[in-house]
Amino acid sequence: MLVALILLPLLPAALSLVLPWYQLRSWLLPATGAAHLGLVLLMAGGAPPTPHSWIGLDALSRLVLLVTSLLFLGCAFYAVDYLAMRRDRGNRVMVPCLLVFLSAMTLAISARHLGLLWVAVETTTLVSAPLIYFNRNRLSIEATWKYLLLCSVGIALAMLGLMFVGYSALGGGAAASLHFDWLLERAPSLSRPWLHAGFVFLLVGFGTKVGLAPLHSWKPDAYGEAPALVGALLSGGLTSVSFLAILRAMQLMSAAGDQLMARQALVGLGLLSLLLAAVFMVRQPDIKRMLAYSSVEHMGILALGVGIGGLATFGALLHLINNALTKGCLFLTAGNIQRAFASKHLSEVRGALSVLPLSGGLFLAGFLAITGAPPFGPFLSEFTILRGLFAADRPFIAAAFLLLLAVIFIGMGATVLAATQGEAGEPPGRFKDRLLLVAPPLVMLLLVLGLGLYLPEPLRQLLEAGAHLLEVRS
Amino acid sequence: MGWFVAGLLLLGFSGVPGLFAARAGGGAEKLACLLVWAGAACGTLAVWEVLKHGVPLVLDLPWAIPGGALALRVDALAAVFLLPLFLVAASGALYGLAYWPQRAHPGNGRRLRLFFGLISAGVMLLLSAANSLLFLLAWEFMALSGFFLITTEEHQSEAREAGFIYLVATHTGTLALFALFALLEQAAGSLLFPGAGALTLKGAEAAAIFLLGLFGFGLKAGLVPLHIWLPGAHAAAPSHASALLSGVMIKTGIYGLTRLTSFFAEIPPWWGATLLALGILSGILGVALALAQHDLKRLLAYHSVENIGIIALSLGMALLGRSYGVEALVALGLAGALLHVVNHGLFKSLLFLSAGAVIHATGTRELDHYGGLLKSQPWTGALFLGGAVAISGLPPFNGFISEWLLYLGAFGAAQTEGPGPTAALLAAPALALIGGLALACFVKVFGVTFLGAPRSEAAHHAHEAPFLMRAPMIALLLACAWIGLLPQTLVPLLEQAVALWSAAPEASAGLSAPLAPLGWISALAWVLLLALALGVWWLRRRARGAARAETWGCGYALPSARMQYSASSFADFLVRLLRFGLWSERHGGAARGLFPEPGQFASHTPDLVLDRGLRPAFCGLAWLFRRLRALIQNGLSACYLLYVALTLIVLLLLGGFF
Amino acid sequence: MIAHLLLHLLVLLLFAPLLPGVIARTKARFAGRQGPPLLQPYYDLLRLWRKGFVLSRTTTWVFSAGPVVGLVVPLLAALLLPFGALSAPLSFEGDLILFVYLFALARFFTAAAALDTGSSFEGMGAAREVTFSCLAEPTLMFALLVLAKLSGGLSLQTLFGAHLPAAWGSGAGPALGLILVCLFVVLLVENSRIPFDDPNTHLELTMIHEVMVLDHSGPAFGMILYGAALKLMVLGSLLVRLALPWNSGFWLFDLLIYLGGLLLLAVLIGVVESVMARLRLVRVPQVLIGTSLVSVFALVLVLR
Amino acid sequence: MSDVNSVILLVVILLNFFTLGSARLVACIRAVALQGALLALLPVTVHGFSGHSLILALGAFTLKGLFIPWLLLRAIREVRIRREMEPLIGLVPTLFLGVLATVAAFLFADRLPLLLEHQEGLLVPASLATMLTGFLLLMTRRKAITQVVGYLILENGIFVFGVLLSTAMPLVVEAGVLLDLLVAVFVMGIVLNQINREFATINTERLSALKE
Repeated sequence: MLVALILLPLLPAALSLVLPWYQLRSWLLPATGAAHLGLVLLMAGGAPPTPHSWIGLDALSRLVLLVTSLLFLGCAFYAVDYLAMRRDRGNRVMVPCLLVFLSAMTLAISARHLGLLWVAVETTTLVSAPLIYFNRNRLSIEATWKYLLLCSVGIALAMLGLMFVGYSALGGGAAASLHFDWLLERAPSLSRPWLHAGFVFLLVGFGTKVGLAPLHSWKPDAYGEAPALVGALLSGGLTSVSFLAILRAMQLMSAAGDQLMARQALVGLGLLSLLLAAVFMVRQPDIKRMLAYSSVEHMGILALGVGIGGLATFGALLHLINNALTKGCLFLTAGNIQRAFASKHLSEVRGALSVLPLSGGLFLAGFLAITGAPPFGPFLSEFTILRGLFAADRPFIAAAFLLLLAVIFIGMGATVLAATQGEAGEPPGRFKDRLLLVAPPLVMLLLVLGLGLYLPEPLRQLLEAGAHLLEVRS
Repeated sequence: MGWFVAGLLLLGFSGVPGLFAARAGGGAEKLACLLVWAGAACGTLAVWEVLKHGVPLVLDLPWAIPGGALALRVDALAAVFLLPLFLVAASGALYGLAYWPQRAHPGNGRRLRLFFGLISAGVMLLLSAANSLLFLLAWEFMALSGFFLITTEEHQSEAREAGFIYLVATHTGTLALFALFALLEQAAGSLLFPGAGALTLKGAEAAAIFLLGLFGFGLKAGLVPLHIWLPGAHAAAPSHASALLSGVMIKTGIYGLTRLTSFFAEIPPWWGATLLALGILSGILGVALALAQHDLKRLLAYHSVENIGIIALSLGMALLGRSYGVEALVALGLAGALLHVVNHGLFKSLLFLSAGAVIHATGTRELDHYGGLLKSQPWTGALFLGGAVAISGLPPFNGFISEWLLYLGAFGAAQTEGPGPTAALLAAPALALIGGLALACFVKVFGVTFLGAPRSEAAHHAHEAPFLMRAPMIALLLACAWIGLLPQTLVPLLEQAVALWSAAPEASAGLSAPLAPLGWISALAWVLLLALALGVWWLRRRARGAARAETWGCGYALPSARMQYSASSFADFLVRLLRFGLWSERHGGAARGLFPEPGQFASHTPDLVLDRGLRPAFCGLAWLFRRLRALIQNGLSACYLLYVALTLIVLLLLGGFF
Repeated sequence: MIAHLLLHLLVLLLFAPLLPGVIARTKARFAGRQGPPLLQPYYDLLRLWRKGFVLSRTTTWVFSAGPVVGLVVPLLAALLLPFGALSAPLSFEGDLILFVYLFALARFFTAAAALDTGSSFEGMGAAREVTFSCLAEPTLMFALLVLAKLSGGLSLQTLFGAHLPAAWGSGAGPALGLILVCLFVVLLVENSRIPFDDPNTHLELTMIHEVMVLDHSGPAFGMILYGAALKLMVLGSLLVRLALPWNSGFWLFDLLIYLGGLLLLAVLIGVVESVMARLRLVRVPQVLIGTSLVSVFALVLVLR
Repeated sequence: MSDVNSVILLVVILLNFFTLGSARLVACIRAVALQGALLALLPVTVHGFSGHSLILALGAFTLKGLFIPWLLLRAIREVRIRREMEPLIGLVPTLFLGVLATVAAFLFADRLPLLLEHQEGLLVPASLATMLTGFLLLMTRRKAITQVVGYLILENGIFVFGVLLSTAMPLVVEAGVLLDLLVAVFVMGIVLNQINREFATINTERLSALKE
């Protein structure tokens, strides 16, 4: 079943290489996405992974899988109209890459073997490079180059981290393995120095992919230059997947019983990311780069939540969903705005609300959502993290958290309001809102709104289970 | 409870049908107005139920979000804030039909009505919420709708800027409230509001909670120095929206403080002292800044700051009373605060509506372009005069009653023996000064706007407001007069609220004794009103057919309308006296030589905190950030890799290697 | 009750216009002139009563509201006030606030009426009037606070009750002396006397109160003059009671003490007006702030 | 056989210094090729002859020793550059840092408890030193192609460590290493050509338009 899920996208990917019809090729994306999401929902209530299997789904991976699949479906529908507009660029590269990307992400999510996880994450880097390079101009090549360089270095460090972890299990001569369950069992007897070093390398390696400050440097460039839907997929899907990888390392550490160091590292990086996002979002004149820094910020919030633990972990997992969906909405609508004004810079973008009532409105609403304004989902998750902070008796971290959130709100608000409100000159392009370009972000925002007002019981249980996985100490 | 929920929904959805109506309007706006009226009526019924039986309405439903519960409590304390909401919302909706018709504003009319309904519903929900999450939800609903009301005319950069400042202020406050409620949960054990006096918390936690509340709620209420957003916002919004914002919305900050302080079992004296000091500061600075303004709506906005100051001052008195166990002070302070909340809601919205009528007629907000409007707008002028007398706290209107209560409290504090709330007696002279300044300010506004001769073409051709705009104002003035002339009728409401707040049924006893003279006051007020009416009527009759002449120009041959005392010149003396606190900018005006050249004079008073404090600070910060950005994200991939390496090394170091 | 009320008003209405006469006579004597007869104010009022109106074209009904309020307010205020040892007809806790605010109402309408003429001079006068009085009000409040502290009541009746002689004797004596001075200053300001204002100057630029009523004529002007006299008497009786706090059991003696006190006060004002020069306008606020500081000091003395 | 390993590893470290110090690109690439070829011997020398280690050695040799250097040299020939122009910091400081890095690597290695069979070997410190050298090269050079070289050295370092595990965890390591190399260099080769086409140079200094 799971294997089918992983292999599912590869077939249409292969098909898309031979299909001669442009439109049909684009339609492969939503078709696959729908099938994928259907399968995921079918497997929602599946059994816990059998030990020592290479792939399997536990609570955490179910969560991330659900988010990724949802996001992909949305972006896939968006892609149909988007690619129809960009016939000049063609979709012979885009479609197969997107599909393989989906498959790789699914593999990374469901991997129960660290080596496999690593390979899958590496594959995602590989296939996302052409996606970022979609526009084929000087800036996009530069962005792609930086993305590849930093992520490859990061992934190499992660490799070394893996090897350290493996070596830490070597003691006693028994054949070691990187099977996750096996490692969890043996965790208490792992050699500490190797494990710690391994964790640090894994954290830095996968952290580069997650985009925690100060490992984030590729993010604004890549998100800024990539097409909107790719930005959405990266900031909502890929980051979540790589964050899952970090969570695995975290699990290992807590299973080994010394999660303190891991937590401190996460809290530190999280606060640093928030601080950096604050510095970079004040008077940020480029809406897509601003979104990229916002993504850095929210990765920081996730790290902070997991690092604090307890109720905050629950909040962080909830925030993972909210962040992914809201970011999707923001990136897609930002793409529409960019298309309409033929620019993503404030010097040209003005009064989007009057030019694109729907996209502009959604962008504004998404901004309010992502900055944690009730009644949207992120409010709930951020508030839960805050409660966790106070419950863990970390008032000063809480104060810093709120202060930085305020600064970020001011910075982001100035840019977003300037872009959406006011008089637009004569609309530069003839671009108007189209169904498939507006419906996906709309649905995402509605989902976020729903999550802010009502948390379904199954989802709550899933989150509880996930939080429990991270809390468990042997 | 059914009525209440029905009212909530009706108000909230009042603007929704309009969204599907034609841009040209049609019946949608009338329908919206009708829905608001129905919602207000239902709400009033529910509140009436509460006050009749003296037991709060309660609704408890599960809510599937972490820590959430749909818990509603409508008690007397909430009722005090709800009643003005209903009146102002209803009259504002009616007023809007004529003031902001869909035909004249196809672009933003529907949005305005939508958010007008939403903010009313938000305030209603907020006032009845008994769960932190629900409270925050309603709070933000209100705040965001307020933002959209302020930016109704988003094509004007002024409105956009005001909206942005407001949004920043309110969101910062909301973040403070996040922390507040998270801490409250730690103390109370759940996100449900604890009962009055149920929270036996002392020390740093209590202090932190109070200070966070003071910041978060104070930002919404507009206490100096947190009033930064208020003048711009009230000036930018359409007048009936300003009425709702100033008359009702900012009071939710006061409600928050009142509710919050009701939780605590014992209250340290410094809480009351702080609130008292802030109240006095806001009162004096607010009215001083108002005096220096010559934009009608900005001026009214600064008066909101002043009145919020008065309310905070009396709340401070009540808190002092509680920490020293002086029942009378508690009762009088809180009753004064609550009554002033109601009063300010009434006369401030009356003033905003009539100011809207003036702006509607003349098309400008500049006081010095008005003059002599009482002849062209007899109704509006008379109504504005009523509002002005009321807000200056003069008998026979409602403003006097609440200030009277406060004075009683202050004098009582002066008479308590031993180490008592002596600080509270500072309220009396402060109130006197504030009252004097407010009187000066409103003599200026009324005189310059409605009396004398028109100073501009627009003022020459002004026209009376249509009936749809006059009717709500009349209703509001009648409400003001009612409280002023029959204050006894409100005693039961106040007693219930006081008993609820200080968690002591006998606390209301502290109120009934001092409130006894209200009968005398109302009697004297009637006499005063009748005597004045009679006198004026007689004088007019006696003066009928009197000779008409030019005003005596003291020998000057050709006096012109531009020679009249303008708003700036009227306030000039006082503004100079308050120079130390206002830092007004004065340009020109000096005449030199025997035959001076024609000269210019302009005086302008920017906001002390916003324009002189925060703006420069933020600009400096932004500059610093830009420098940092250029430094960190410098585009060199080698440098980025250096960051990676450094992170690795630092983490390894902290990990205990090397 | 009703009789008491009527008598109270009768005393006020009949006696009030005498005070300006006394002041004028005193000043004349100081100047070595014969001066107008003591009853001159009564004659003036009668003549004005019979005169007709001349109204400015710019004015509205607000213009005629000014004089009415100026006349009605002192009458109402007097009901709350004990005349010397004679108790007030109406008295309740907190009436002193009403007392103060009634005069504020009068000020509001006088100033509004002045602005109604559209004359720059009258606007100037209105501006000065409101400015000075909002500086004078804190002083009044501090003084009332002192009295309230001493008497333990909140009605003028108790504030100026029988405890005052004892209070003078006790440690509170100095404080009472201070607020006596303060109240005298407030009296001079509120009734626009020298050194704060010159009621019979002839240069509009230097006027405060007079310039506000330039355009009134006939009965309206009469009302204003009458109202001014009543105000002088009402505010004056505060001082008188404070300075001569004795209760002889018999009402006639009390009345005589009170009226005599008023006459003395009038003479005193006359003396002050004759021996002092008028302050420069910019000095006036400084003096007023000074007096309020003095009253603060008095309050501190009492609270100590 | 441990002396053989030690010799190989010493040569590897020397090659690190050479690449850090040399200003000539071709020489650098040759050095890396040599390094790769040497490392390819390690599996055999460490774990003795076995099908598995042979495969590993063979794969590593073909990739690290032949294919990639050929790829890079071709790229250079297309771009017609010979010398590494102005490094971000001078060659001597780079060398100095390289020494420091090597020392640090040895210190770090001491903190990691090795199993008995690896006690005396130089493997761990050498791999760490090589890795850090690669990092240094990445951080101090401007030309994209030099950064690729640096990345290769980084990979070599990791490979050295992988050799330790290649028996304990068969297949994973190789897969990892080979895929990793393949991916990085393959993609980078493409990108290099693209950059070349867009900018007529592969000087990453030009690749710094995206800021803030």
